[in-house]
Amino acid sequence: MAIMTQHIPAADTGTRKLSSLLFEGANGLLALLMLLLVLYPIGAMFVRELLPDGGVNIQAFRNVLSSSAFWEAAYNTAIVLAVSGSLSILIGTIFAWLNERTDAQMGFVSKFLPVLPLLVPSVAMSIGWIFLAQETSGFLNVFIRWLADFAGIEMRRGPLNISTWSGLIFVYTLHLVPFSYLIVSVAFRNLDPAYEEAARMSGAGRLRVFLKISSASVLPAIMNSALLVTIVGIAMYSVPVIIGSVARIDVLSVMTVNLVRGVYPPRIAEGVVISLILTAVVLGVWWLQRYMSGRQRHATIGGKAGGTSLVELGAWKWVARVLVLAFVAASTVLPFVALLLVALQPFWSPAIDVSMLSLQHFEELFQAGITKRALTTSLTLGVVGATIGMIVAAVLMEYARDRGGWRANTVLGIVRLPGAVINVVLGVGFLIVLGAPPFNLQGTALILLLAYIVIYMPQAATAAGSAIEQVGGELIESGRMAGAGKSRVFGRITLPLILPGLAAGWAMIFVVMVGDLTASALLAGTRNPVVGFVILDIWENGLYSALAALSALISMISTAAVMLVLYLGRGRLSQAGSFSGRITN
Amino acid sequence: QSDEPPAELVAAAEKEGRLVYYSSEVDAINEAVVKAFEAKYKIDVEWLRLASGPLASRFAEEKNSGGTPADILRTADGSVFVENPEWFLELSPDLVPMLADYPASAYLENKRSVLTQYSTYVFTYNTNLVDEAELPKKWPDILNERWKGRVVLSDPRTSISWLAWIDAMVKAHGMQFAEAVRKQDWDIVSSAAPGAQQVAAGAYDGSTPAFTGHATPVVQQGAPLKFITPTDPSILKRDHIGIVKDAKHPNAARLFLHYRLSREALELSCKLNEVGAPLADIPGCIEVPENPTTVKDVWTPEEARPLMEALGLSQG
Amino acid sequence: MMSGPMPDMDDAVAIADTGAATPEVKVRARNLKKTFRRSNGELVRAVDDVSVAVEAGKMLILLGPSGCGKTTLLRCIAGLERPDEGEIWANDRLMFSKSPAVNAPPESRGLAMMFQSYAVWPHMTVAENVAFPLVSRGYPKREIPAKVAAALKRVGIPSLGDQYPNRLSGGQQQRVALARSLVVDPQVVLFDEPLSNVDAKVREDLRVELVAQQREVGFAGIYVTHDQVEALQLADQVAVLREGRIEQLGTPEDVYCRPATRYVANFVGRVNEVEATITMGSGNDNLAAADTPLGRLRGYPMAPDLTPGTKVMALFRPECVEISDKGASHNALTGSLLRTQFSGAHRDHLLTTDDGHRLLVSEMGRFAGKTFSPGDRLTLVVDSKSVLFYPL
Amino acid sequence: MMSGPMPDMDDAVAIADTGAATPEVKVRARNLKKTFRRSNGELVRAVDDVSVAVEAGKMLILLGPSGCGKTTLLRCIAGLERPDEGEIWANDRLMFSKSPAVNAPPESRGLAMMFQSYAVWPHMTVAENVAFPLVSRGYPKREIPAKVAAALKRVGIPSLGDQYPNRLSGGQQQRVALARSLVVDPQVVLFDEPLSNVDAKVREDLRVELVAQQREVGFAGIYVTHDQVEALQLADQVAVLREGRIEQLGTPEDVYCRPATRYVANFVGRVNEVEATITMGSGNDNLAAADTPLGRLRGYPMAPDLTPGTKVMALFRPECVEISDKGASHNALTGSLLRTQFSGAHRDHLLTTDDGHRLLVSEMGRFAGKTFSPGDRLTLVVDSKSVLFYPL
Ligand SMILES: Nc1ncnc2c1ncn2[C@@H]1O[C@H](COP(=O)(O)OP(=O)(O)OP(=O)(O)O)[C@@H](O)[C@H]1O
Ligand SMILES: Nc1ncnc2c1ncn2[C@@H]1O[C@H](COP(=O)(O)OP(=O)(O)OP(=O)(O)O)[C@@H](O)[C@H]1O
Ligand SMILES: [Mg+2]
Ligand SMILES: [Mg+2]
Repeated sequence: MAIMTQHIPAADTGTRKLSSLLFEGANGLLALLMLLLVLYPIGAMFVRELLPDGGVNIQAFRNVLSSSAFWEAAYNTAIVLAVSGSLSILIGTIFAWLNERTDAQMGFVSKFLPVLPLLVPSVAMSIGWIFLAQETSGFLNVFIRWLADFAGIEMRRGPLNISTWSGLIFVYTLHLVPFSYLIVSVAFRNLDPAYEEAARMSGAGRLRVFLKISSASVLPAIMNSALLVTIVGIAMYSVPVIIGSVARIDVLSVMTVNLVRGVYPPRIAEGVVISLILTAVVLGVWWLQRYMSGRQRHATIGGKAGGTSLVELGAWKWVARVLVLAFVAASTVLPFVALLLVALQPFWSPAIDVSMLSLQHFEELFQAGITKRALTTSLTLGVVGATIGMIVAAVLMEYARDRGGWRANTVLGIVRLPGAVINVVLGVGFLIVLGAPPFNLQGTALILLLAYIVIYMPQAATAAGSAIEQVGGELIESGRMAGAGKSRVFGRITLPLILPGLAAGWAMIFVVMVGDLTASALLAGTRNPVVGFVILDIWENGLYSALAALSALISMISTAAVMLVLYLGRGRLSQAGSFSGRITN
Repeated sequence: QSDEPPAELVAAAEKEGRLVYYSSEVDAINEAVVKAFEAKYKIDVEWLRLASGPLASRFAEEKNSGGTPADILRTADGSVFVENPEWFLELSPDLVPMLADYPASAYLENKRSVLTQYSTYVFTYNTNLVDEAELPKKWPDILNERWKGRVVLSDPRTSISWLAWIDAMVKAHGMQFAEAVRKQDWDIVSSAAPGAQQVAAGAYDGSTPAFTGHATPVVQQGAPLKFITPTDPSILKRDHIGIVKDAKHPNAARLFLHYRLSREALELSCKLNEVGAPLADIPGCIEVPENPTTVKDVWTPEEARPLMEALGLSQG
Repeated sequence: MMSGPMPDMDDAVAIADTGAATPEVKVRARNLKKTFRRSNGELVRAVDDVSVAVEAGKMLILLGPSGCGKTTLLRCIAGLERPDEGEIWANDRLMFSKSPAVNAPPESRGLAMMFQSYAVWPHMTVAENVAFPLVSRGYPKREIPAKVAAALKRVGIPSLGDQYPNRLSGGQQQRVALARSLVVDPQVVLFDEPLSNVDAKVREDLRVELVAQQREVGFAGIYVTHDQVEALQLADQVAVLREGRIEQLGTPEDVYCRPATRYVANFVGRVNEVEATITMGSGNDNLAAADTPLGRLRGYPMAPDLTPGTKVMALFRPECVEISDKGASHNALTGSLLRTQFSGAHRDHLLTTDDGHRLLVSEMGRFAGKTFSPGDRLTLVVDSKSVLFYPL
Repeated sequence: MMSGPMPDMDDAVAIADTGAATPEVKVRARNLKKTFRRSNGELVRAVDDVSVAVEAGKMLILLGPSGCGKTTLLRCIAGLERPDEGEIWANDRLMFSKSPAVNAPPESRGLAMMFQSYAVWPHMTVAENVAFPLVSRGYPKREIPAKVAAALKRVGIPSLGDQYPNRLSGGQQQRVALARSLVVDPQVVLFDEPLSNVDAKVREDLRVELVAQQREVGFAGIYVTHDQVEALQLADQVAVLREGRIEQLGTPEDVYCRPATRYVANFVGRVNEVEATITMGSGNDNLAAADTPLGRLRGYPMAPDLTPGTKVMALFRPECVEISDKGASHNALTGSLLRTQFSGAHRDHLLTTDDGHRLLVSEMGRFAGKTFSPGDRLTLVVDSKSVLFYPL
């Protein structure tokens, strides 16, 4: 036929098709692999522990449910999570609004401030706060008492005490704020400013606008952040173990870890039962979130974006900025300074004797073979794990977006599942499945890597998913129409566009992987000790100053690495100009 | 006497060339012992340190899922040797020549483990905050009003050692002792090591129960820290060591255990840590008190529960 | 039918032996159906048994209100959406059918597309944007710069190659998108409301450019819009859609002057509607007559069986009415002026008749001389040829 | 000047004693200036010394191309943007001035506003949306439902009160937005391209509704658009903006028929432009004459000193040209038809003259009878009253 002289050489169509097929095949395979990697360890453990020999292990359920300790820990967990969760969502939402929608924002830096705590491993933050606000010897307490002394008030202890309910909730909240901030700020960024302006024009003042319009219209995102905060909060181990146990406040995560790896013989079945219960809670929150956001579909109508105008806060602007800075101080600067101080001291002492300060503990860190190896292993695992994790998450989320339907739902379900299972229980699952023949990965770096990737997949997927959501469908479809197959479109269009989002996700994953305590304690081998392992070791047996030195060191390394990645991720796109928020056209 | 191992054992062990050592001992001792051993023999030792509870449970978990890399297990928690004797070799002088010098009382009944050291329970205190005169000479002294809210208690839930301590106290003074401890309103700390540091920082006046080793690193840094060993009762904690059955490096394990039990190694560990040795006349090792009570070091959760309840601690 | 194709194979099948397409037809869709399920479970027949075909050098406009399925139809043809039923040919190859199961992916259909949101990639320069289709289709590397330059020149932005898109105005971005879709000299181009995001004034310019480009490149085009002026100006053929079905397919004149239904008449322009009763079926001149509350009207019956006594609706467009000073026996209506609306090139008079009907009359600007004031009684004469009777 | 107001006080100041506003003037802006700094440091004078005033019941349209500062001007008046210079009064109160420093926040200016993106709050039902201004302004609780119902009825969606906005079409959402801005019976309403996101057809309906509402409520309106048809239809006054400045302020007829500059002429409609040289200054009938390459044209000079010999540009609109069969001594042009473009209500003929000029002629649909084919030679007569001479 005459017009068959198309400009598409047949051979080219062939290769393109092949690469696309390969790409899709690889995506499907990856989804399947991830499915296996998530479900197999979890499933194998559930079956082994709860369905032994074909029967149901009723005893495990009975042990858990009849134990007053369980109920007390459950009650404590509920209180801590409810209070600190609500607080962190509230604070995160307010900060997000301040930074995205008002003139209290302080440029690029201010958007970065509220997520700073993510760069300090939670272990380090908790220990830092012990140094700061321990009732008798905390630096802050000593300082306040010294001030009070001038005012003629004499105090022997206090006024602060971190080892209390309020202290525990305080540190939990500090740790959780960035998670809600991350999600809600994206929603505010994408919120049509006309919603708020229309409300102002309707006669509503700033406060009413914030309450009735701004936060109400991002409710789906707030619900989403509630889900993430629940997942992160339930799994949180280092904060309650460091601060909660002194205060005799037991929570379920610590209890599970104790059951699974603290006692002999290990009571894994009971740990699995608790995990099961927590999974149900997470699923409940998930359902609630879907129900709420399904009921009120968020209609973002893309008008002409224009220069987004900011709400003027007047003098309140300074109050807002001070609040943000205070948060940064409390969550990052103060604990870090405390860590550094203790690290420079021969041993933790509230009396700071400048002549005694030295780098001794840092030097010893580098001399101790195990610490050096642990740092190397952890950083390598962090880099490799965060990279693979983000790539896997990006590919999976892109796959879900591309395919839609049941495949998408399956993928979305799978990537969230690990969030509901306490890390240490997942770790046992990995040991059972991959430690045993035929894999025999016990003690290898590979098993740690795989476990990290699965354990932190929910966070990675959340980051990758929101990055992908930002890229308008037409940007991708026009790539297909330009004759590029799925693989090329992903590589040349989607990937460069989501890179900043992936970089941010990478940073978050890197930090949690480097700071992981629980899975590491179970899976790290003698040849590849990891930082979390060493931290636990020092915490239980070593010098606080050494611990402080190590914590300060990994905080610095994390911060440096994260800054670098964020800078690179940003730099790649800054050439394309300012690039805030939605990339739809 | 000579502690030198037979040459053929050394040859067989060096042929294997590697050893994996799980130990709940403090890093300083592990490191010193391993270094000295490696200097003597051409064997690479990889060691893993965890607190005794986590160590035993990790070991068990590995055993249950495809095998453990450990060749030797050394822990304060003897339960694993009692509960799962099938995981360990039965010890005898044939297996480990050094055992010829050891009395039968040094073994666990089923001979799966042997004792490496005695530790005495101490009360650690801050010399700036506590007068010599106030010190508790006897254990019941810690229940004085003086110590109310001023002592940090090592959490009996995290380690058998601390559990054993309260058990020994209750055995000697009745359940009232545990209840009195509860009324003292003490904060809890996961282990005596952080306890010692908090005492050094002045957060508390004292920390107990503890072993001497927990305070050593802080004392070496110049902290105002000392300890006293109260009596009534005088109690000792034993540590266990055994060879894993089907170990990948059986001969290296035998050689290492031989070395660990030798006078040289005992002296080394006593120097780093004030402990008692199972063999007499080891320089640097503390005197084992007269009629000491050896604490119970094998537990079931059911046995622990009433003690925890008396202390007001919840347990899963 | 074809013998070879395997179920679900992802490729186009030559249709030399199906005879389904005449040589000039570049795109053809046959009996396409596509149903969506809303999140509340409701089914939406977005495309409901639609068949269209476009020849080389021609432009087919899909016109209809929001939600009538225009975009869905276009996306089915593009391969971005998978139809439930039907067949699609493009460039003489079978691109989609249920049996044999064929579904060519968008990149291998050889179609170009322009989107409503400019969809210019922000991380590539203008030149890189335009080069992308060439690179993707495996053009020789050294030919690309020249082709890109030529394409940019053709759309009037020869000097913007090195810019990043966010530095450009909406009109410029849309030009980049146009250059990008035309750079491979495609035989078929699909447009999904490409101009609805740009200024009214720029839109006119771009529309002219588009027509010029089509004339030069000679592609077959399918163009989605909901703007009837745009549709009438650009189209060789207009398909007016309604709830997923084609209500009328014809030339712009057909659709505007001889709308098949009242829906079409109302959608493609403004119209006066008066109920009427047929008094005389169509005679030799094909004109019928009907009584209305405003008097007798003569006009064309738009259905075959409009016998006397049938209730109908008489439709005529505001610009087909002349304000007259002499009376007439039929097609003459009187009313008093409510108000006059100036709109630049023309002015609209809104009248109310004695029985309360509203009538709209549109006048070209050059008659600006004669002015009326509200309350004036005017006589209107409606051209018989432009009165249409539709069954109710 | 005022004695009382404190610097930066966040409230409006009564201006009874300033004499700055006549009673009917509802909004007045005086010498407003607003400069933005782009991210690359460049300064943009978005609003550059603009003064406007709107009386009760009147509609002022701000018309201009994208980026000319329309939105910025409107937002300054609304209080959503803070001007650098100038003064703003609304409802007889001083809302903004630099000294005394006054800057009333938007919620206390008593203005209503409608946005381009409908800005209907997705988390509230339609009724809650409409009730919001009443609640915010502290209306008594029990009066609210009745007022909401009345407002919804007025805009033709009485039954949608319980719906969530995402269930509504664009047109319905924009009706909700309209009801919401009118529910408090505001004296001033600001509109920022409220109709540019809705379908062409719906847009027409809404425009009619808007006019009706204004008539009923009697508010003063300021309306931003870049669509000249919309502007001419809605306006009492049109301000044509160019780069932050007002190029012409006048009635729609002024702006369309007597544009002050070529920029305005080109922006508010289509126009033919021919270079010419004045041969005769304006006489008694105010008409001047000029020679063009196409022949002599008579028309109005648009600048005072167009003496003979001055080079000018002659402008006339396509609809002011008649296709004629008889010749004429002046204002008669000949050309051959390039093509005819059908656009529904009218058709455009593009001609080329012998010396290559392009001319556009627009005809109303009712002359559909006479058809021409490309190549036909046509004689055009241009109404002298619609030829305008502009200095170059
Ligand atoms: N992915 C989808 N899921 C569910 N319904 C859909 C989907 N895409 C389109 N629809 C529905 O199908 C119908 C047709 O949509 P389509 O986008 O084709 O309309 P359109 O004519 O292009 O409208 P517009 O002018 O607004 O672009 C609409 O009712 C729409 O809501
Ligand atoms: N917040 C801002 N920061 C920097 N420049 C701005 C800002 N807002 C507007 N501008 C610039 O000021 C000028 C006027 O903008 P404005 O939005 O008022 O134009 P407009 O006439 O409404 O255009 P459109 O028709 O596109 O809405 C433009 O050049 C615009 O880029
Ligand atoms: Mg569409
Ligand atoms: Mg604007």
